[in-house]
Amino acid sequence: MNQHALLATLAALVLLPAQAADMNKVLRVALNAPETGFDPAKVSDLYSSTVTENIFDPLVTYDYLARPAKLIPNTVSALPTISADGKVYTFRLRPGIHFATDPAFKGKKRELTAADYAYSIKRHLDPSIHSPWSFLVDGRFVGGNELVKAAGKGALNYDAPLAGIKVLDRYTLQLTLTATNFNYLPILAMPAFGAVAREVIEAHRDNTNAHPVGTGPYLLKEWKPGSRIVLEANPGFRKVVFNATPGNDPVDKAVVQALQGKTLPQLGRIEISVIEEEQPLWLSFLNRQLDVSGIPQAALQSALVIDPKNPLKVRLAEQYARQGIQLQRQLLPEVTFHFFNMQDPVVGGDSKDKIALRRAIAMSFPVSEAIASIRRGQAVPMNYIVPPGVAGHNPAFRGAPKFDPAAANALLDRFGYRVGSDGYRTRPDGKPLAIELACGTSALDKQWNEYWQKTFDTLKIRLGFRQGKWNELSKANHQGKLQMWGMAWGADYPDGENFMQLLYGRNAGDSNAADFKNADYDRLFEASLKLPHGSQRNQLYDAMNKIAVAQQPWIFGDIRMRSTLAHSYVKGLKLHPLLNTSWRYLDLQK
Amino acid sequence: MNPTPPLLSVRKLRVSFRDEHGHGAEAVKGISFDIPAGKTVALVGESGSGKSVTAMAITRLLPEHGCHIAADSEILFDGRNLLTASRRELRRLRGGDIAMVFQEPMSSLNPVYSVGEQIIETLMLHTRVGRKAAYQRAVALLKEVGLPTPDRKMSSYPHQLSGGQQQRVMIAMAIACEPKLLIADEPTTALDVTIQQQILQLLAGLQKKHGMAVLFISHDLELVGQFADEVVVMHHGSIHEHAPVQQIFEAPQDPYTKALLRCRPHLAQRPARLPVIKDFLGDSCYFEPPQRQRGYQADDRVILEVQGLCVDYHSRHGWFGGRHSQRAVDEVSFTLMRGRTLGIVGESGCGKSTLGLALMRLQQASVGRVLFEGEDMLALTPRQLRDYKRRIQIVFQNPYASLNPRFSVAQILTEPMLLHGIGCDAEERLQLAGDWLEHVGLPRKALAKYPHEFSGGQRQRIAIARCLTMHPEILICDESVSALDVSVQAQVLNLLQALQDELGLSYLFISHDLAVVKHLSDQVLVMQHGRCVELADADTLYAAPQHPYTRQLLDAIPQGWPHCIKPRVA
Amino acid sequence: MLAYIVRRVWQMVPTLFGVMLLLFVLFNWVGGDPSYILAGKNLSAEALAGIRQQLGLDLPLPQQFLIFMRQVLTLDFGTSWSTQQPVSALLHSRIGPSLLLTGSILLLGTVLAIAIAALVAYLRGSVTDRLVTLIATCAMSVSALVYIIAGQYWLAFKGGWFPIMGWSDSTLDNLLHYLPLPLLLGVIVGLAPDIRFYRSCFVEELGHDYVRTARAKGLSEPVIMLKHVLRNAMIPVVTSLMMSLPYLMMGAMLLETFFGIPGMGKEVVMAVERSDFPVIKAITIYIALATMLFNLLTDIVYKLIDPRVQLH
Amino acid sequence: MPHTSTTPPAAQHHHNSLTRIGWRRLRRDRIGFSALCIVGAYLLLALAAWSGLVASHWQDEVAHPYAPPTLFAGAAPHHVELNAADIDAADRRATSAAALDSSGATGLSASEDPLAADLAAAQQQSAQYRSTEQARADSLPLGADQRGRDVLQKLLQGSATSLQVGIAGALLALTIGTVLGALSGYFGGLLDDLLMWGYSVFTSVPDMLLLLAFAAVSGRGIGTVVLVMAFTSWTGTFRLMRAEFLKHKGREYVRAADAIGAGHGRRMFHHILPNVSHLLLVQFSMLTVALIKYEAILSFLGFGVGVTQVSWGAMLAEAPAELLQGYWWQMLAVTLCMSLLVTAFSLLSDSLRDALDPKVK
Repeated sequence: MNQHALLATLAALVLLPAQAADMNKVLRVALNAPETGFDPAKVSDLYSSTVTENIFDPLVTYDYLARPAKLIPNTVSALPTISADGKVYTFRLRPGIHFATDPAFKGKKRELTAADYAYSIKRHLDPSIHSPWSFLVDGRFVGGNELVKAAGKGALNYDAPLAGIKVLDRYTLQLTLTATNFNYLPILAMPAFGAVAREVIEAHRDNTNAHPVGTGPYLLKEWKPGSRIVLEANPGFRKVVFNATPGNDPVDKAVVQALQGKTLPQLGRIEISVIEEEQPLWLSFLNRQLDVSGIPQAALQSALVIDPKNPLKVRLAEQYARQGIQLQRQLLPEVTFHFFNMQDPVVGGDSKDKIALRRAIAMSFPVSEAIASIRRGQAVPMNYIVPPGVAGHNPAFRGAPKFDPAAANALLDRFGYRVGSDGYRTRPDGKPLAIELACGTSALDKQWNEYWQKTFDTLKIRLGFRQGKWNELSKANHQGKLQMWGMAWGADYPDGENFMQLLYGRNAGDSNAADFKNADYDRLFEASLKLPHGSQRNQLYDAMNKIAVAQQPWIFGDIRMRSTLAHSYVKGLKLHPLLNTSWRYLDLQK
Repeated sequence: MNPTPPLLSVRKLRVSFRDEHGHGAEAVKGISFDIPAGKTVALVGESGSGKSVTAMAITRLLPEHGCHIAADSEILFDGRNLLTASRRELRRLRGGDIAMVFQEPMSSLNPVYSVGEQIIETLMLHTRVGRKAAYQRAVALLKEVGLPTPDRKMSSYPHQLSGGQQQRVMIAMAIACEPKLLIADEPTTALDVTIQQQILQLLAGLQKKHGMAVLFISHDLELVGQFADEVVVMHHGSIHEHAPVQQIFEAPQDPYTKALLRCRPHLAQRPARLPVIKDFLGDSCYFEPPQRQRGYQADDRVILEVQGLCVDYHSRHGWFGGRHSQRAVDEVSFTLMRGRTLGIVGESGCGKSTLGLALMRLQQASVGRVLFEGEDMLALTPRQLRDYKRRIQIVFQNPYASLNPRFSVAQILTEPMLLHGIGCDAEERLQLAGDWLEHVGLPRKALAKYPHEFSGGQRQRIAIARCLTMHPEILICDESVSALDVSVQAQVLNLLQALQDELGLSYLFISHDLAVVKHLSDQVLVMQHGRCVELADADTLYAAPQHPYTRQLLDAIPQGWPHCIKPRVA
Repeated sequence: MLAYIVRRVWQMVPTLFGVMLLLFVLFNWVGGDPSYILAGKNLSAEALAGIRQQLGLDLPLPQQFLIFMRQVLTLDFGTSWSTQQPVSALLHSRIGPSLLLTGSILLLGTVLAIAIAALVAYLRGSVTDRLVTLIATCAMSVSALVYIIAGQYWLAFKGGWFPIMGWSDSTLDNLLHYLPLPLLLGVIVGLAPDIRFYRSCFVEELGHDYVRTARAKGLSEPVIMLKHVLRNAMIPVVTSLMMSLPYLMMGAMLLETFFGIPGMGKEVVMAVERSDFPVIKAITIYIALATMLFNLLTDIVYKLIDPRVQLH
Repeated sequence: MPHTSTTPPAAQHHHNSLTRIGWRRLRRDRIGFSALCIVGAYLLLALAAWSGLVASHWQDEVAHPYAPPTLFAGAAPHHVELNAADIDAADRRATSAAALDSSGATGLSASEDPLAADLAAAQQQSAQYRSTEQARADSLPLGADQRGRDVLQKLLQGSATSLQVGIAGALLALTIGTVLGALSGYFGGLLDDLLMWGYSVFTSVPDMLLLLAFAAVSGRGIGTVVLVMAFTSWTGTFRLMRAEFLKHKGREYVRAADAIGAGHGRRMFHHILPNVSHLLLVQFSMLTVALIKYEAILSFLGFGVGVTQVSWGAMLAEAPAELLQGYWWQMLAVTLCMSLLVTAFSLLSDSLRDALDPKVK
């Protein structure tokens, strides 16, 4: 399956800082939405992570070129040893890695140690920090619960010994999990688990978001919240030289040709603007005010020549190809879906008539038509809870019911949802049937809503829209006040567990937004946790998917194909499914 | 006889205004007259006679759109035809050789520049003087027109000056460049009588001193008589009579001139009925009516007694602003007898109108009692007051403002009846309204019309009819005839008199015009600065005024020729 | 004068209190719960409660209002709930671009509008007058949105005369490079209605008696227009300017979004979107204060223009 | 309550009330009258659209996506149309290819599906619900939008909605402003202080915030748009009406009404209100214009009408994305259509101001 996979070794030849970045090379990129800050324990949005990824170093990271994504050591000398029971992870740090300079270090060079990782991971447990990622660490480490309990609502006692997160020596970190888990390593590759220095955090206690000091290739030079972020190459960054052997993939060849033997990073400065509107984003890219950019939905038509018979087969439009603009594409490791509130008296419940109602709606929603029209074909229908590119995906599984509104209508008839005198269906008990769909307020939401309106019109069911800000809807859903809502879930780490847990009963009201509670599913999920990625676990996932398809708590949506453009002078670009950016690998040759 | 050509000759001047329909209405119908150098010519006529249009035509200040001067008209000034002069030439003449003084001094001065600046501007425009010299000259001019402390007044703004002072500034500005012709368009109409006399004296003096010609425009023949060498009487756009002043007063030829002279009440006479213009036109021969006796009689019954009435105006500025109060009426007491008229005279701002409003509780009184047949109106609850409100009514000064322009006459007249439950249904009320309309001398079919379709006099009749529908016992006439032309004023005064005779109404007649007050009143109350300075029987008061202020007021009444003004120049 | 200013400032207290009350009610009632944003994917009840406690949202409302009052008195609104940056620093960085943009639009727009309006009022009734009035009427009938979208597309992208968007730290660079297009569009959007309104002010002033006096003095029309009429017409002009300020913010918001200008308008929308109450509070209070101070300034300007105005 | 109609039968003689004179003046004003005709035409159109006579099928997908206007069919950018069947087919190809070399499950089998039997039966009974696909046009008079809806139909329906929103919002704002302004100006004193306080509070808070807040509390849709716009734009009318009532309450005709015993309510609304009605009419037409433009921006910000309705703002909100792709017709059509109405309304306001001004005799 991965014949083209190859290895790019990031050789740490000399552990002395070697500034290779050319400060005159400035990369200009844009974020589509405002970021919030740069404290890895406080931010969870994609846009902030995009930046923190370049400032902080997690223990392990992903190989730039290998597909599917492959974990490689980052600040450790080798991947950790994992005990046979899948509970104890032991990391061995490379000595000689230093934090970027900061006044908190009082002018001394500050080396990265195992204690820094212990501190950084413990911060996610700290009740006073309210880490958005605490669900990844809560109850996972031996002794963690007790320590958290002792802290109450105050700050965690970082100095108290914690069996689960142990610093064996200056460079050795040992994590002990409470339960078998062979898939914990990808979590530690997230930017949220990059190392911070305790001195820095304590020196800027009130404003850690604005003072990210890490060991990564870049440091924060300027921050105008919601508008502009400037990163500069970290002059103290350890020497990393790009070294890889390309396979057959032309993109890989180009990357290797551009980077082979070069010290990373090459770019001295990265200027990030926040551009929320599509028109200025697209026009700025075309005008070379941006070097790399996604293609806004509205520009897909003019930027890509799409084969109508096979819409995923595209090439760059002639006028752009002539300018040497590069096009790269990849399926995002995410799923979009609409869920039903399974505790709702109308759409929830597991009696057959309720399932029939949900199924009928699912059968009538024209996913493919919406993909054709809204996504311009640049998406595939979702058929499995775990998306492609994430461990545990089953490409052969067809989870979405066949689009057949006529049969859906007949199905509703069979279960007593009769069409009343006003032309709309009633519930089997004769009460009026009206369903409310929660949605956002953007133009894109509106396009989707038009399809929902159409769906419900064909089913002759009254539909209401409940528009609101995300947090309002989230709160309403939390209180069980919503009936239907659409969501997108992106992989935090490339493991199926990150997706399968979305329907786990114990996560109901939390990440299980549908409040789906199914004992079979829960049992299977708990069993899957103990297994490493492999066919054994895949069978469990298949069974769980079948339950989800049969019970229909979700209507499967689509999985987007990301198209990224870069001007001809941008070298070394290859999209990565899990790394948010490839800035440290890029070079500009104008 | 006069070999020198006139300074200004108006020849066959014809001015028409085009309204939005495109229909032309001729305002001046081919008039001709001369103004000899150094003489004063008065242009007299009622509103709409075309006198102001003539003045504006001379300086070409008529609006350029919608106004047309006939091609064969000529206005020769020093031999040049102003109607064909270039803009440039006109600008040189305006303010230089021909200066103007307007009716409303307040609005005619630019409110945002100091008076000094406005005079200096004229000086620097027409004479080649520096700013410093212009300043000196302006101070001298202000001194010449009799402004106290001219140095300080230079930096005053128009609103800081009184009306009389503003008009003095206008005059100073007009004479700044030694014009050959001064056109004064109703220069004293907006001023109090006492001020009016001062301004006239000033103008007369300046005219003598500078040897200017003056074109004096006024509606008041008596006023003009004191001042002019020649009088031109205009009516409906044409000249009715043009003669030396003596002839106009002693031997008026035109019936209209005669009527103008007789319609106005005179201090010396009190005819039972005032003559109106119609009496002099056509074949009808006018007979002098008998004189009427006035004064309270011993057997009169008191209808209204006012004791120590005070009214204060309160003003305040914002939530935390200071509160200011000003006494408008101060301790005024009087009695009104049933069927009689009490005249209240005073200059503007003396509190006479406030007094009227306070009696009706349209303005809150602070202290005092108003006894209506013994009942204190000021102490009544709003509910109790309702009935009294009907019995005491008021006719306001401005007939254009006191009728709701959106209501038809029928609505105006039936509304009070509706409110007071007079007449049992709409039809009956309409019938009654028509009756009253005929009573005040208007045709019944006027019910369907709207106020703007009537002349000022007719509107005042409607306002009177509105009061009458409620069968009031007391009628307060607040300057009710002041805004009317002389001829119309006589008609309305006659109507008021007739109604009093017929219905036994009691009048409280408020006016600044002493002659009118004398004509109608049995007793007269003179007010100054909110206080009553004199209260006496009408005849007594006019024959032997006790208070100096009363005497001053009486002196200021224009008497017409031959009471010529003695020029007084400071 | 000083006493007047002191009294006026004192009078702002109840208004400010009202603004605070309105704001507090609005955003406690409808403002959305920020804890759901801050919690990210971790929506457990404890996490939400913890965040609410940290933000002080679990305190009784009167106590929250008291805290708000203290913040207003000290003008210290703490830190943003979403980025945890000090609100004062945030506003400090936003105010410059906002002022540069709206200030220059206001200045250029007003000067141009007055000049053109004075010209057409002087030429009233002529073909030029009718043409300008008609163009202005038509121009103001097009939505600001269309101007911005079309302007960016054709003037910047197709025409290439301006950068698509952007903002720099150097004021000079902004003035020369980034500001011209948003400025142009902002002026175009505001110019037409202003011309129409100012023209009517001028024409109305021209009907006053003092203009007749000025003509009778022999002054030429341009002098009458520029010296006598202009100053008198400034009162309604200044009033409309003041009234247009709040609207400017909304217009500027679109400009800021499309041209990437880091100004206040964009910040408000972002803060509301994120239920970032401290930022909303701070911006509202500052704008309310600015509005009130500007009202005061307007009254003082009235006094400078028109000596009749009494400052009570 | 006594019958208050005081209109006499004689009024049938058509005497010249101010309204009638104003109307006559307006009729003579060529520009004003044409503007009135245009506004009238729009209103008729809107009425027709509301009543479903025209454009009731604006949601039908009658043409190919982005079908160009007929006149420009040759010059318009080419649109590659994708359809659901091809997407489906591509997806099916991919899954079946994967199924060949996979040991995993390929989906839910009938035995595992609780609804299998019912579904099979439903398939049999589904014939009555099958519909045939309509043929789609290649071009339309004003082109089509993304979903192939007729821009002309949308425009007609959008005009109706925008007019409805503008007029309803203006009426509401006018009502609030007039009632409060009348109370404030007429009574003065403490009530005035209170209302002025409210006014200054409202004007001190940026519109944008009020807007976002109101929009958040009242959901979405036409009602909200109207409410939001009214709540943020009543202040101008309030100021105007307060000043007018302050001025008019001292006028002699109002004092005369007081003298004849008319109560406060009667004086305010029977006497003064008709005399300021011309200002209200002008204010109304100006507000309508402003609100129609306001709606466009609200829609852009996502506070517009729902998906079952269309307004000019909703159409303009689609414009940026379309313009990027070269589909200019919807934006141009809306802009022209809106410009015409707004220009006509503006000219009408001017003419009304002149025609109804009681000072001009």
